[in-house]
Amino acid sequence: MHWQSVSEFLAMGGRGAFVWGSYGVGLGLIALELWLLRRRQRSSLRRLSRLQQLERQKDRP
Amino acid sequence: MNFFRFSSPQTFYPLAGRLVPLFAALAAACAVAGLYIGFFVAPSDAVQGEVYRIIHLHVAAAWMSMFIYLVMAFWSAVGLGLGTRLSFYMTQALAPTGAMFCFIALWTGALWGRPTWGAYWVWDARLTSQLLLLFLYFGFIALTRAIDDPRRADKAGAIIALVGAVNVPIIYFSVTWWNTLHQGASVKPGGSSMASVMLWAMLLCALAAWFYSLAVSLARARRIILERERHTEWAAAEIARRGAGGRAD
Amino acid sequence: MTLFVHVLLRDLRLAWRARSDLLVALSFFVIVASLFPFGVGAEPERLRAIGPGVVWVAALLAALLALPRLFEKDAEAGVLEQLLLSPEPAVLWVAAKIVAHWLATGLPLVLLSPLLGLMYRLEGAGLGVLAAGLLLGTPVLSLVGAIGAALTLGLRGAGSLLALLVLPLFVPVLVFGAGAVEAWSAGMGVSAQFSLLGGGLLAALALAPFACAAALRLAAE
Amino acid sequence: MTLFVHVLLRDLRLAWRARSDLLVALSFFVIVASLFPFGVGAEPERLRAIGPGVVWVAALLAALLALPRLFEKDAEAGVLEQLLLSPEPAVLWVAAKIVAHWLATGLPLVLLSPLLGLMYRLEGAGLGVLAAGLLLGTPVLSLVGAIGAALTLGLRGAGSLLALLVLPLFVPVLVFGAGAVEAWSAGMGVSAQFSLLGGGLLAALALAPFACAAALRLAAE
Amino acid sequence: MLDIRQLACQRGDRLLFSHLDLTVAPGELWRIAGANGSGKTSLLRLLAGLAQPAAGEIRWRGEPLARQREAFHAALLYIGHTPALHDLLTPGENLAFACAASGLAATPARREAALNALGLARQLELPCQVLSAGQRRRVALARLALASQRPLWLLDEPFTALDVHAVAALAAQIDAHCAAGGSVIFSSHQEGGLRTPLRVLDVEARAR
Amino acid sequence: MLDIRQLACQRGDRLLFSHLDLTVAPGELWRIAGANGSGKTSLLRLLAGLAQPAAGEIRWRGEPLARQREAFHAALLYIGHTPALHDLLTPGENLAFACAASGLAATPARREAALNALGLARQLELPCQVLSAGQRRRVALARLALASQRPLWLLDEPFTALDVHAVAALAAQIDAHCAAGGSVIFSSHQEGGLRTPLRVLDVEARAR
Ligand code: HEM
Ligand SMILES: Nc1ncnc2c1ncn2[C@@H]1O[C@H](COP(=O)(O)OP(=O)(O)OP(=O)(O)O)[C@@H](O)[C@H]1O
Ligand SMILES: Nc1ncnc2c1ncn2[C@@H]1O[C@H](COP(=O)(O)OP(=O)(O)OP(=O)(O)O)[C@@H](O)[C@H]1O
Ligand SMILES: [Mg+2]
Ligand SMILES: [Mg+2]
Repeated sequence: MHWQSVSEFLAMGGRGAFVWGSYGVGLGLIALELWLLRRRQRSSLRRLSRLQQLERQKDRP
Repeated sequence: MNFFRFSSPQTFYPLAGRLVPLFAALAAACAVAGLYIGFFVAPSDAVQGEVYRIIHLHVAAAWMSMFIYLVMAFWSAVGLGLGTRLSFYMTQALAPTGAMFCFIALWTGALWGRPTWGAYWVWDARLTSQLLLLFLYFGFIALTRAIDDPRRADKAGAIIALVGAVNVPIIYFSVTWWNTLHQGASVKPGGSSMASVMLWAMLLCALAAWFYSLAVSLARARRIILERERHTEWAAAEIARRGAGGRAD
Repeated sequence: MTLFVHVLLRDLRLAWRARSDLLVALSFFVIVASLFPFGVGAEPERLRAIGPGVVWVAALLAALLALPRLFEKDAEAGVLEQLLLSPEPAVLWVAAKIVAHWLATGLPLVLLSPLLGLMYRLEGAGLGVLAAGLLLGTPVLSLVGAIGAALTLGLRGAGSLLALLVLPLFVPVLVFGAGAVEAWSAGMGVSAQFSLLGGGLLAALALAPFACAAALRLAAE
Repeated sequence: MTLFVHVLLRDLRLAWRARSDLLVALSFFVIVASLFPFGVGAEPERLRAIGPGVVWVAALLAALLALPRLFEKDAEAGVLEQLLLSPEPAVLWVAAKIVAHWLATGLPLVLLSPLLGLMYRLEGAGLGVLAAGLLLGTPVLSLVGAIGAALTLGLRGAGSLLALLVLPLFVPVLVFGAGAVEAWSAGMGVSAQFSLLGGGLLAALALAPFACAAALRLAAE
Repeated sequence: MLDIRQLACQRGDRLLFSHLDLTVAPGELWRIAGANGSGKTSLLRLLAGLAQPAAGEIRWRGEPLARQREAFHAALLYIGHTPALHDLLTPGENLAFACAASGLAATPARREAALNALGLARQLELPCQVLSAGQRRRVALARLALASQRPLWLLDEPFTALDVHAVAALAAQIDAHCAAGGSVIFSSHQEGGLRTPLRVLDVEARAR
Repeated sequence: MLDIRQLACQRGDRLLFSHLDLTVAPGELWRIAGANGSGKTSLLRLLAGLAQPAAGEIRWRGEPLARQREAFHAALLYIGHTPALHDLLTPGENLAFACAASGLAATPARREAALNALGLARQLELPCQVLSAGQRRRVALARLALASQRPLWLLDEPFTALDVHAVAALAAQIDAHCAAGGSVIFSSHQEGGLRTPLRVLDVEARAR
């Protein structure tokens, strides 16, 4: 193992802000994309099935 | 094998549904392995110290951002040439992910540049062309969102993706030339030869990004397909099935 | 072919009838270029260094500003529908509209540019290089810009969407155009830049009208 | 007073509904600012010198580009006529429209400016001075620009005529705004520039809505 | 209520009409007639105070218009040639805004009822951009149902683009307004199916 | 001549009509009827080839439209909702351009005669901007007089904004065209004073 301690790992040789700033924002964006994707998927499905029901109701009478 | 069979949304939809979890799992595995090697196995760099570890995310994102634009251009050409709707759906499903990777490449590059070059931003040719690529992505997304009629959005997006793709190499070469014309060899990314562990970590991360893009774009394409094909019988049945359960798998 | 001529003449006549516009677009060009000394200070050395770049950026923005009007009025009035229903091929009149647009908005910029070059202390043949570069470059801006104008026709916020779409594509023109003047100032040859600009112009001439016609067909749907 | 709120909310809702516009206007700001290095070359020293000027000019052009839309859609649709027939005084809703316009187009520029400053190698408090100057200056651009937008409403070539009318009026704002950053870089105080900008803002706030309302009344006739 | 004396209207070089006199009493229904281009729209804009006459005077309740702009506008409902809708807003939002602009107080429920009554129930969520010509016109006319308190209605070609049902409904609405003591002045090329006694003002006859 | 099979039209989420069949023979006069928003304008745009159908096919002289765009457009005259005029051009210039665009050959004298016949003699020198609604419409309709050779006319609400004389003149023109073997398809809310036997296509009946 390359690191002696957790704090050394976090410090990244004094450049922690840059390294973790990169990974934090990068992985954060990926998480955000996944969350948005899931939310869009849900809301889209809800909208589609509501529309479908509306159209069925119209066809019936 | 019949190419056109899979170009029909109806056959593509369930196939994509089966592929999404597979690619997602592969992406996660590659990412974990790559980051582990990158952070715990690879030694620190002789010149840059620890900060070089940004490279794994940076290069993976930079490669993906360029590759995705090419794929979008490819699907656009197919769509305009053969009139397959699915190609347009794929183009639109890819764009947000490409833009995101493009932004990540810029962001990580900027954060890397500060400790190594002493500035967040220099007007280097590669950096600049990456910035312009981000604008091309934004343009594509803004254009397709601004058009309400989906069929017009499809084709307009395809036209701008192709025009942009023709211009990407032109932009790249012109800014390279512009830059070297003025100030000779400026600071260039890379340069130090890489240890093979680092290379492994980098490749694994790039692979992770690749599988991630596949999974996300297929999932997005599935949603687009349902929205756009909802008047067809199979899609209506699918909506009824999933809508009734209230589950979005 | 007669449709080409008809459309060209009509658009030129319209440009002439709204000729205060022409004056105004030119003034925009001049004003943008003359704003810079206010922003960056007036040291002659600095001005000479940024001169060609500023003139080119001003030309590019002036071209951009004129673009949204290229098809807008016709589309709103329903003239575009009529043109699309014409028995003659669409590239014909699309090309005519682009040519007329360049004659009305691009050419005056070219003619006026030496004046601005003088303001930034460019000299002699340098002014010629600047104008020649613009003569090759501005048609490319009109041609590529027309695609953007057709794609954004009738959309909300079309003007700035258009800017977002086409400005990245204008960058190479800017680089070679401003680069030519700098190369000349540095005592180097300019044939490389000019042949690249010329090549770009030919390529844009061959492709842009088709892309533009396809985009217009979409916009009318 | 309720009309003020109604108009403000409606215009903000419209801006939100066309929010891709916002992204686009911001991109325009960024793109214009990043065009300059292509034109003038990438030497850090030169870039640092022209940085504040470029950011201010870009902000000014972005503000300018958004202006024609301020009353245009309303006038075309006949909404303006309806507002003029309102029993409440016209300055009220005119002010609301201007405030909404600034919130949607000016404020984002202010928030984004430090990023561009970074690209031009400005540092630390210099970025703050740049943003603060824009915070005082962009409302003046919106207020003064609104008069121009009202005066040119419905005229042919309104966009560039507008540019011609208001750009000279924007010059003082540009000079003080960019001047503040330069003064700060040179180690001098910035209070003189800021108090001038602030004074301009107060004067514009007091006068512009009235001028604008009068101009709109004329335009509708 | 509304008194017009020796009114003249000039557009460009051309004097459209002059020496036009008219007195509108409460409950009266006036149709402005005349061939295309004879000046109907121009006259309505003069009456609404959107343009200034070349000669003559318009008085509202005895006072000249110019001196009591706000009081007059609080008594007026003007619906022009174009429907005055913003393309990106839904019918409901457009109507809410139009009410606020003309100072009409109306609850959201009443506004929605007005739109539903005009057969726009299915279009409530759409941006007005995609509505058909007649549907856009209906959104503009929905204001009438909320403006029964306004003593004067000025309507420029209210029947265009409407289908037969909508024309009948609008005619009934105008009749009801007149019956309740309001005055309506409208321009139109057709007589329409109105039951209130119709007074016709022919601008063409006043042309020089 | 024109054959429509199982045509469907979709706008946004909404299927306006489907399974629409129609055959138009030479000399026939068709009126498209239907309430506001039922899809008349949308149908006419489909027939003109300006929009693509969601399903079904349109054939012109036995061939699908898409395969003979130019031949079809050379046989067609389409006049839409809006008059398609440029605000800064005079009526004469607008008409000349419209003729060039739709490939109609006409001498300047014939064009001027067409405008005069529509009562625009006094407006020949004005920019179209200042014309009244009806006058603008007339400039657009002037093309009909020059297009008697075109076998198919598609007219979207041709009678709106016209005064009674103009309506009568237009009806006579349509009758003459049908008598000479041309076909006319128009949308309208009124029956109009046409003498040719009128066939009515009700798009509303085809709605889902
Ligand atoms: C905002 C700033 C930056 C941007 C936009 C950027 C962009 C890119 C792009 C587009 C690539 C892929 C290009 C290719 O593979 O040919 C790349 C690769 C790379 N970048 Fe950056 N970069 C930035 C800053 C940096 C910095 C500061 C460093 C290190 C000092 C760096 C090191 C590298 C390395 C080592 C590679 C891999 C090169 C290779 O595989 O050939 N980058 N970058
Ligand atoms: N600048 C001008 N010079 C000459 N005549 C003008 C000018 N501006 C407008 N006109 C004329 O003024 C008249 C305007 O008429 P207006 O719009 O009031 O007619 P209208 O009765 O509403 O007609 P329509 O039935 O067609 O709606 C038109 O005849 C027009 O030609
Ligand atoms: N994006 C959309 N989503 C849902 N419905 C839409 C959309 N776009 C258009 N529509 C509907 O399509 C119809 C368009 O009708 P069209 O303009 O063809 O009507 P029309 O018969 O010509 O009516 P009018 O008599 O009013 O002119 C309208 O009902 C409109 O609401
Ligand atoms: Mg009128
Ligand atoms: Mg219609």
